[in-house]
Amino acid sequence: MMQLAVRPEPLLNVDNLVVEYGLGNKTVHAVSGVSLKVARGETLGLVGESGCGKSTLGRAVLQLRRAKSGRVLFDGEDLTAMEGEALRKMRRRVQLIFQDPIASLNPRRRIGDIVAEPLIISGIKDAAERKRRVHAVLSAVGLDPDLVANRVPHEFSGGQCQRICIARSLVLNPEFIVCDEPVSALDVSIRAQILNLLEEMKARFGLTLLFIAHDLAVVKAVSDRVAVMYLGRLCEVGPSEQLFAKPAHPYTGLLLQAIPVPDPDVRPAESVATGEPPSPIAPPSGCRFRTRCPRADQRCSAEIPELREIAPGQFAACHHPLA
Amino acid sequence: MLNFVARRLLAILPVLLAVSLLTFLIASLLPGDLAFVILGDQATPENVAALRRDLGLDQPLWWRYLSWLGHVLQGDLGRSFRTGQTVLQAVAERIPVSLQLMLMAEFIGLLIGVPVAIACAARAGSAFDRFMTGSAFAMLSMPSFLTAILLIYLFAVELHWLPATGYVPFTEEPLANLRFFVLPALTLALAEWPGIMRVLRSDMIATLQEDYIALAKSKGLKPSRILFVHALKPSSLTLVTVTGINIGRLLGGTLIVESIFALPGIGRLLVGAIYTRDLVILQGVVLLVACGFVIVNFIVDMLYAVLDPRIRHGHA
Amino acid sequence: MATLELSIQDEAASAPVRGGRRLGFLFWLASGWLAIILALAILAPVLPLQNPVDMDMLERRAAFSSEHWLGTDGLGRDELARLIFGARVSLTVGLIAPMIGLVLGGALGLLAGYFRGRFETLVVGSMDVLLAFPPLIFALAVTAYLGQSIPNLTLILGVLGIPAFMRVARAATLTLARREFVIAAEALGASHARILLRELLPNVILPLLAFFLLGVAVTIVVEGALSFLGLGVPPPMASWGSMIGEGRESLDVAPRLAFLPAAALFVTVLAFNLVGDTLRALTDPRQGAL
Amino acid sequence: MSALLLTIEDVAVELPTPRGNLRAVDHVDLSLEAGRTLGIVGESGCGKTMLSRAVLQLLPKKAKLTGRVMFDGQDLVRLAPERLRRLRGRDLAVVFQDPMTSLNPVLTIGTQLVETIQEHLELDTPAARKRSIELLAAVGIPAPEQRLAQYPHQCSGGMRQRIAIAIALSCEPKLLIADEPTTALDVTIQAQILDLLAREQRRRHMAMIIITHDLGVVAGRADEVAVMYAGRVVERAPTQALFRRMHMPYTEALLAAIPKLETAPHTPLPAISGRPPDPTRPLRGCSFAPRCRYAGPRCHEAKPELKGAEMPGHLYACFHPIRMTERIGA
Repeated sequence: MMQLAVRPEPLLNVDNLVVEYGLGNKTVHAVSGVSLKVARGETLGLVGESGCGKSTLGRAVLQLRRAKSGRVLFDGEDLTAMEGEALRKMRRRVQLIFQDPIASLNPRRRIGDIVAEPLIISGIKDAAERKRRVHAVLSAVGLDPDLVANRVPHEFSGGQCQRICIARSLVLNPEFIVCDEPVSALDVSIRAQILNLLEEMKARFGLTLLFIAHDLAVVKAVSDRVAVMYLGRLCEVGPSEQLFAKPAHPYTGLLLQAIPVPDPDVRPAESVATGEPPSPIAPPSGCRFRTRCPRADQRCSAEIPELREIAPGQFAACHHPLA
Repeated sequence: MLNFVARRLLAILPVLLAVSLLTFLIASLLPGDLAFVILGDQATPENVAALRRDLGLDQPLWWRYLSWLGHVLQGDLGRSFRTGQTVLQAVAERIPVSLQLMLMAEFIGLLIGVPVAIACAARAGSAFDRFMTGSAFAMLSMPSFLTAILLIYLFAVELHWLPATGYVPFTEEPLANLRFFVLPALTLALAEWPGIMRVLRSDMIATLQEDYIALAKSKGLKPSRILFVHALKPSSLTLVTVTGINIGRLLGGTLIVESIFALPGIGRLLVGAIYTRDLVILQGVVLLVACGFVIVNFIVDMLYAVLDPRIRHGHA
Repeated sequence: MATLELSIQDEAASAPVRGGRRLGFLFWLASGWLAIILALAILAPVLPLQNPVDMDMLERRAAFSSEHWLGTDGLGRDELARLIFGARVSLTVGLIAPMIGLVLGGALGLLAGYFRGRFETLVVGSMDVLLAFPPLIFALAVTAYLGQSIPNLTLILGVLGIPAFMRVARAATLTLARREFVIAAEALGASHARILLRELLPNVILPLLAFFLLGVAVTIVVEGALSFLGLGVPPPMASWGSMIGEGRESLDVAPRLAFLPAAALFVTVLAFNLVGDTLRALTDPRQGAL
Repeated sequence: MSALLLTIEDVAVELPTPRGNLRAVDHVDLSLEAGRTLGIVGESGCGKTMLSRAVLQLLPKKAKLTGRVMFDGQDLVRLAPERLRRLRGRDLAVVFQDPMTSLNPVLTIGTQLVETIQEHLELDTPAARKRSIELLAAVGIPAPEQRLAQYPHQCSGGMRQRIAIAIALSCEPKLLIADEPTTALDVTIQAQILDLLAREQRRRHMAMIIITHDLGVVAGRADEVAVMYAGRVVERAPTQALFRRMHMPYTEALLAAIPKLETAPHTPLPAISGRPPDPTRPLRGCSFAPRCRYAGPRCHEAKPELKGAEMPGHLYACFHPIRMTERIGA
C-alpha cells in the first residue's frame, strides 16, 4: 500500500474552513474549522453520521455553499476568493456526484442531452464532437449509448441513473470529484457495481476523489486515507488500514463497534454507544464528542483538542486517545 | 409563541401600508376629476378650481396621500359628498348584513363540505365518492350569479316559497330576516362547498396514506378514532387556509349576491358608489375590505400555529 | 471478476411506463366542446348569422322559429347571433387575460423561487398586497375609472391573475431548485440564465399551462360577473354575462333568455376546468411516481 | 418444540399497476414459534415489506391477497374486522422503518401511548399514564414524564423510534414485527435500537420478525433467517446454518457484495451483475437465473421449489446449490 500522506503540493487544500447558515433565527454550525489535504490521485474518505456536516463540507469545497471563513485551495488557486466567470471555468475541473441519482437528472431531458450539457456549457460547439464524447463516456460507465441516449431518466433504475450521473461528471475529464454518498440510496447488489465502477473510472481517468459516506466499510473499500467527522469537526484522519485497525479517537472506535457484522459467531457487543449527537445549533464546548465519550473529563469541556499526529500519518483530535 | 405572533404582526404592517397606498392611487390616478364629478352640470372653470382647492386636489400627490393617511389613522375615512354620511357610518350601517350573509354562507358551506369530504376520503374511489367529486367539480364551474338566478327561478318564481329580494333587520323580525337570507346564503354556500370538500378530501386521502395512520391501524384503534382524531386534524390545515381565504374573498364577493337579492350590505354600497362615482365611499370601503382581508389572513396564520405544533415550535 | 453490465437489453424490454395514462371520455368530450365554441367564435363574422345588435321591436322575446333559431331577446335581437358573438367576447377576454398572468406571473414566480432572498420577499409581498383586494371590487373600481372596454377589461383581469400564476410558478420552482439536478447544473458552471431556461423552465411550464386553463375558466366567470352587473363589456355588445343580466329581468316570462347563455357559460367553464384539471393531474409529480 | 405462533401458508400478494399486475409476494410459506426471532432479508422490491403488511392486514386496498396467515390459531386473512382490530396492537404489534413519519405529528406522545393502552386494556387515564411513563423509561427515554406532553417533532430520530417501540410494547404483544427498524437511523443509534429490541424481546418472551436489507442486522440477532428475492423465499435456515453453509447462489452473492472492514482498500467487490427482474413480467424459470453465475439451461426453464438440505430446517430453492468448496470470499 502506497503511503500518500503529505506531499508538498496537494491537489486540494482545505484550510480552517467554517460554514454556518441560518435556520429561522438560529445559526447552524455545520462545519467549524476543518483542514484537509487531498493529494493528486488519492481517494480521501470522509465518514460521519447524518448532520455531522460532511455533505456541507463537500459542497463548500465546490463553492456551492459559501464558507464563512477559511480557504479552499485547488491546485494552488483559492476557490473561496473566486467569483463569476473564473469560478465557472474552475468548475469544469471539479465535479460532484450525489446521493439520489434519480433526482440528479432532469426528468424532462434526454440522457444524451444531460450528458452533453457539460460540453455545451464549456463551449464545445461541434455537435459531432459532443456526440462522440458522450458515446465514449456512456460506454465507459457500462451503458450502451445507442440504447440510452434518447431515453428519459424515469426509464432507468437507480443504479443505472447513478452510472449516467458518473458519465456526466466524467465527460469533461475533470481532475477531482466529490462523491456525496454515491451508493447510500442503492441496494447491496447494485452498490458493489457502482463502487467497482468508481474505482475503475478513477484509474482510467486519473481522478482524485473526496468520497463522502456514512458507511465505514464502504469508505474503506475505496479510500487511501479516511477522515472521521463529528458535529462539524474532524476527529481523526489517517491511512485507511491503519485507522480501522487502530483507531485513536474514541468516536472512531465507537463507530467501528456499532457496525453490524454479517457473521452469527460475532455476538453483537451490548452497545457502548450512549446518548445521541447534540444539535449543531448549540454544539458543546471544548471537544464536541465529550457528551457521549466515556473518557471525557474536565479538560475536554474546557479545551478544544487540536489534530495531532498519534502515529505516522495518523492524526487525532483528542485529549485522551485510545492506546 | 408570543415571539411568533409579534413577528407575524410586524410582517403585515408593510402590507397594510402598501394596501393603503394602492387604494389611494387607484382612486387618485385614474381619469375623471373628482371636482368635475361632484359639480356635474355646474362645472365652470372657477367652480372647479375652487372646489379643487377645497378638496386639496391642487396639492402634490404625495402630500395628498400623507394627509389622507393621517386622517385614516385617526379613524377619519372621509364623508360621502352624495349622502353626507361618513364612510364609517355607511360601513357600520351595512356591515351586519354582509357579516350575517358571510357567516351563514360559510357555515352552510362547511356543513355540506366537511362531512361529504370525510365520507368521500374514507371510501375513496367508491361510487359515492365519484358522484360527490363529480358534483363538486360541476359546482365549481357554476358562477354564483348563475346559481342565484337558478335559485330565484326555482324557489321564488316557480314555487313561490321564498322571497327573491328584500331585507328586514334580524332584530325586528328574526324569522322574516332569515327567510330573506336563505337564498343568498345558499347561493354563496353552493359556491363554497366544492372548494372546501375538494381540499379536505384530497388532504385526507393523502393523510390516510401516511405511515402514522398505518401505525394507528396496527395499534388496533377504532376506525372512527383513526378518521376523526388521527387523520382529520393534520388534514385540516389547508382547510383552515381555504376557509380563511374564503371569508376574505366573501368580504368582497358578497357584492354580486347582494346586488341580485337587493340586500343592503357592503357589496351594494360599493356597487352603488361605483355607479354614482362616489369616490370617497369607494376609497374608504376598498381600504377597509382590503385591510379586513389582511387581518383575516393573519388570524388564519395564528390558527395554523394552534393546529400544527411544528409551526408553533418553529420547525416548519 | 466481471463488474460491468454492458447490456441493458432487459431494460429495452421493460419499455415505457407512459402508455397507461388514459385521459378519459369526459376529457375528449370537453375538448370537443371547446373546439366547437372556439371555431364558432372565430368564424362568427363569416357565418350566416343575423346582426347581433339589430333590434326588431316587433319581435321581442320571439319563440324559436326558422328565422330566429333560438328566438329573440327583450329588444328583439337574434339570440343565436348574440350567443355566438358573446362567445367571442368571453373567449377573447378569457384567453388573453390569463396570458398576461401566465407570462408575468410565471416569470416572477420562476425568478423569485430561484433567486430567493430580498427579491422573493419583494415579489411575494407585492402579490400579497394585490391579493388583499377582492378581485371583483378591484376590477369594478378600475373599470369604473378606466372606462368600459374590452382591452381595459382584459388588462385588469390579466393583472389580477398575476399573483395566482406567480404562486404556482414559485412553488414549483422552490421544490425543483432544491433538487440535485439543479445543483448539478450549478456545479457544472452553468449560468443562471441557462439553469432557469434549460433546467427549471421545462419543468415549471407544464403545471403553469395546466393552471392556465383553470385561469381561463376563472376569467370567463369574472368577466361574466362584471358584464352581468353591467360593468363589463359596453352595451350593446353581447357577452354571456350581460345576456344573463338582461335575461334576469324576464325570468318569469321568458326564462330561456337567462338560461341559454347561462348554459353556454356553465358548459364552457366546466370544459375548461375539466381539461385543465386532467392536465394538472398528469403533471402532478405525486401522481407521476408510480 | 413449542407451538407455532404464526404460520404463513402459501401467501401471495398481487398489486394492480398501470403496467400490469405486480406479483409482490409469490407464494410464501413461513412459520415462527413463540418467543423466537425470524429475520427476513432482501433488497428493495423483493416483497419483504408487502409480506409484513400481509401479516398485519395493512395491504393497499387494491392489493389481492391469497393464502392463509394463521396467528395464534386464527386466520387473519378471514378474520372479521372488529376481531382483527382487537388483536392488532394487543397481540400483534409493529415498528415501522421511518420514525419521522410513523408518529402522528399533531398528537402528543402521551396521547399516542395512552390511546393504545386504553383501547386494549381496562385502565383509567391515570393508570394508563403511569404505564406510559414506565414504558418510556423501559425503552431508555430520559425524563419520561415530561416527554408525554411533547410532540414527535421535539424528539430526535432515535428517540422517536424508542417511542414507537414503547407503543408497540404497550400491551405486551405476542409478536412484534419490526420493519427495517433501524434503516433510517445512524449507525451508533442503530446499535442502540437493535439492542433495545433484543433486550425487550428476551424480557417479555415475545416473538419477533425483523425485516431488513442488511445481513449484518440479522446475523447476531435472529434465530432463523429467510432470504427473499423477487417475491419468493429463496433460502431459509437457522441463522448459524445459513451463514456457515449457504446453498442459494443469491444469498452467497448478497453476502459477498457487502464491503467488509477486513478487506484491504481498493479490492474489487464481487458484485452481482444486472438487476432484479421486473415484477410485472414474471420469468418462467428461476428469477435469479439471469444474474446467477451457476445458472444452467434448466434454471431458465423451470422454477425451483423450496426443498430441504441435509441440515434439518434448512430449505433452499435452487437447481445448482453451492458446495462449500466453491464459495467465493470464504
